[in-house]
Amino acid sequence: AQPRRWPLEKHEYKRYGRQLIMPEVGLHGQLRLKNARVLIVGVGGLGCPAAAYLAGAGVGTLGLMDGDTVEESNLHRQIAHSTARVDMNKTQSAMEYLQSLNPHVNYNRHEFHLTPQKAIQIFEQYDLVLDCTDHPTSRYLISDACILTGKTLVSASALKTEGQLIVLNNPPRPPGDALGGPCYRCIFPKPPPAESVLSCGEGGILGPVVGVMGVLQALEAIKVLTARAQRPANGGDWSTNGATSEAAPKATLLMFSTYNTPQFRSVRLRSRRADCAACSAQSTISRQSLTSGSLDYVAFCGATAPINLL
Amino acid sequence: AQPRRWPLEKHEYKRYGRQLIMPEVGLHGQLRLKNARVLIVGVGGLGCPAAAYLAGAGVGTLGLMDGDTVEESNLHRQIAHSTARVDMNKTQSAMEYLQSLNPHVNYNRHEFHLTPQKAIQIFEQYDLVLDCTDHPTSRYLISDACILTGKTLVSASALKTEGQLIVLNNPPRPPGDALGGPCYRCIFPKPPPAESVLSCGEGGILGPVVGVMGVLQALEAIKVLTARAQRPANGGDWSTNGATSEAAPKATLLMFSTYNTPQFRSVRLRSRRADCAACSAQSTISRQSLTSGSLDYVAFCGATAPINLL
Amino acid sequence: MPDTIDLKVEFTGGLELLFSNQRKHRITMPSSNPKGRPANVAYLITWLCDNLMKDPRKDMFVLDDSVRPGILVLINDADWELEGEEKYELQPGDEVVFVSTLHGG
Amino acid sequence: MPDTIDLKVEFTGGLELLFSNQRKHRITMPSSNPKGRPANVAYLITWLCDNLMKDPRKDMFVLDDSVRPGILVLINDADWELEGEEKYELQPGDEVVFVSTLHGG
Ligand SMILES: [Zn+2]
Ligand SMILES: [Zn+2]
Repeated sequence: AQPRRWPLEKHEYKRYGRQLIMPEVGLHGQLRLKNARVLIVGVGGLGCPAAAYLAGAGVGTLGLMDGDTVEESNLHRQIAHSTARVDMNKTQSAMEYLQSLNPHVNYNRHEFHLTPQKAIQIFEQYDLVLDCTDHPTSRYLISDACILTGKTLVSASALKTEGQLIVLNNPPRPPGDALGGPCYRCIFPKPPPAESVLSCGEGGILGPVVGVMGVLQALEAIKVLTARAQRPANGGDWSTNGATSEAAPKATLLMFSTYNTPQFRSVRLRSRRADCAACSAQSTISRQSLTSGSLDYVAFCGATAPINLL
Repeated sequence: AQPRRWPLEKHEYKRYGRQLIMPEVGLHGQLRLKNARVLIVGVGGLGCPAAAYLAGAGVGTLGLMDGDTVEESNLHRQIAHSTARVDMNKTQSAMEYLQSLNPHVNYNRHEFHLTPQKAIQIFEQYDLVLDCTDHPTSRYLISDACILTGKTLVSASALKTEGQLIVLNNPPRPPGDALGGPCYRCIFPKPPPAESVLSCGEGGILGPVVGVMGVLQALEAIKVLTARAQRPANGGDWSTNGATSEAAPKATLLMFSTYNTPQFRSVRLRSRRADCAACSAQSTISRQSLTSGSLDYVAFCGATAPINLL
Repeated sequence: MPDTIDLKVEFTGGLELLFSNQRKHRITMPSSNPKGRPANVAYLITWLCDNLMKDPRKDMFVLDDSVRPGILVLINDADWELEGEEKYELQPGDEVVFVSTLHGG
Repeated sequence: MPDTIDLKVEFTGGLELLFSNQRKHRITMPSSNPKGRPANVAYLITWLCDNLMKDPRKDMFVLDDSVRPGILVLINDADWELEGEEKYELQPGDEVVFVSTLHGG
């Protein structure tokens, strides 16, 4: 076979030209995006815009996981679905939209809710995971599976007029390695009382609020995927030299609040917890405990009513 | 005729239920949205997501203005278009997407670039305007026309890895009334040198960056449209009572920078400028000067190359 | 040492519903706890529960004498775990934010 | 009065390209201008142009002895027009941000 003369195909230079010409992406970053496999768990208010911008950016493989069907009450915020596709499975509905936006992405549909038994095997097929779900049960499960499979996790949530975003296990390191980023359990070792957990159906949600958080998830994913070993020179800190520290990485929580001043706030959180049940040397959560089903996330989160796992 | 028993139709309670149940919107706010007419000038990287979330929220009439056709290089960020609709006019392409998301909105297409001659007559058909264009020429024209027709303006821009957003003429008041919010000329009395102005084609743009700004434009529009006379009690300031001041309102600039820490920053800007060419008592810009075409925005901004007005 | 200390306290993520639906509060509280020790965050939490919280659902804010799971405490925009958690001694003008985690999507 | 003053200066909206592609700078500049007056923002702008800006395109930053049109100057997160514009006298530790307006969409 002849060696390829150009690393991208001609139409790709055209389609991705506006991001290719930026030093933060470049040809190098575009090839990383093309080779990347990203899993979006939950194709709702967060997952729809996140999928749109990741597909647009040319991520090579995009996995969509959701067991729900589209409802009319979703459509004010779940912008990849449509009125004609009400009652269709959400991964199917979103794929129709995404195919028409960018047919050059390889889409995988996982038409079911995530379970502990399936999580490891599915996550191993991807490089990065977006948590776009809506319940603590799935948030702990996704974080644990990301630690066990070594994937960085971009987690967001929204309710009413507010949103939150955090990048976890970044960089991804095995349990016990203090140079990995913290996981969801490091930040929230205990689940909230079940009666304090409101869903968007109960509490309501303003469409652009969850939309902003979903788009920001896509952006954080693109930043992680295109990052070189060294951060670009125009990076964030006040330092005058580019020294990289080998200190334990901390997570940053981005909070958004529509009617607050200022609307956005970034807060430095902790690094890995030395006694974390998932990511520390004392971890009690293993691949075996997930795949065997011995870990009961629903009981852990104390759900009082039966819920679908996702 | 029989009086209507319910202020909304049955399917509207279902479709908009997740925002209806929130006190910040409620039935009152939903009816305001339904009665509102919003004009989006520019159906590109900002206009596509802004239109999606405004259509989703149930804005009664949505105007789309753009003279351009869809290009493949738009699709990484202009998520209301599609590969099959390359070469189609952007308002037509976006309307196909928006119709499938929410067929209950009344869509108006303005399939041309904005000109001073047409601006007044078109803006008068709307209640609120979104500036989703990409050149200083159109930004000054849109702001002037909003002052002359008394419309609040939600203006955003993005380039490379950064974005900016500002709500202008809020509240809208006639020229010379210091209780109106500032206009674009109050903040930027003189246009930037033409050689300092980079377009997304020249400078590049990361899709989710312009996406975030467009979604936030939709949110600010919804906030303006659903606002009651009094702000909700959970509003922004540190004050312990709800006193409303009659001071001249200032504008707030929201700045976003992907690789900066923090990513978002809100800055208080000025109130109306006493010598503003557009919104002060000494204003020199009139309906007549726009409609007659005697104001040359291209010359004002010193464009060195011929550009399409939009 | 003055008898009182002035602080800014903010509730977000839905917690404001437990505090008269108001996010931002300027409070003046005793500068030492009943045992005469300087006011720390543990005492602030108790004080808020007794003095600022009108809602009867105390267990939506405190559990076992600390904030319930799912609430982050930020002291001057940093996670309290970086500041000594409940033992952090409050300084005049400190800003303490209580954030309830959101789960919707 | 000490001879120098320490400031944080930040460039954004593309202006950082004129300043070695670095957004955030800690600078130490004379605390009074050549005429012996306390350093104000006007002097800061001149000083940055002469001492920090390596790019030869000075007119992309200054025009007629002030910042060019299309650049906002923020002093401690407020528009400089609220602070006295160029006449604002700098205080140690002040943070001055220069923002170029974006136009893309
Ligand atoms: Zn952990
Ligand atoms: Zn003005």
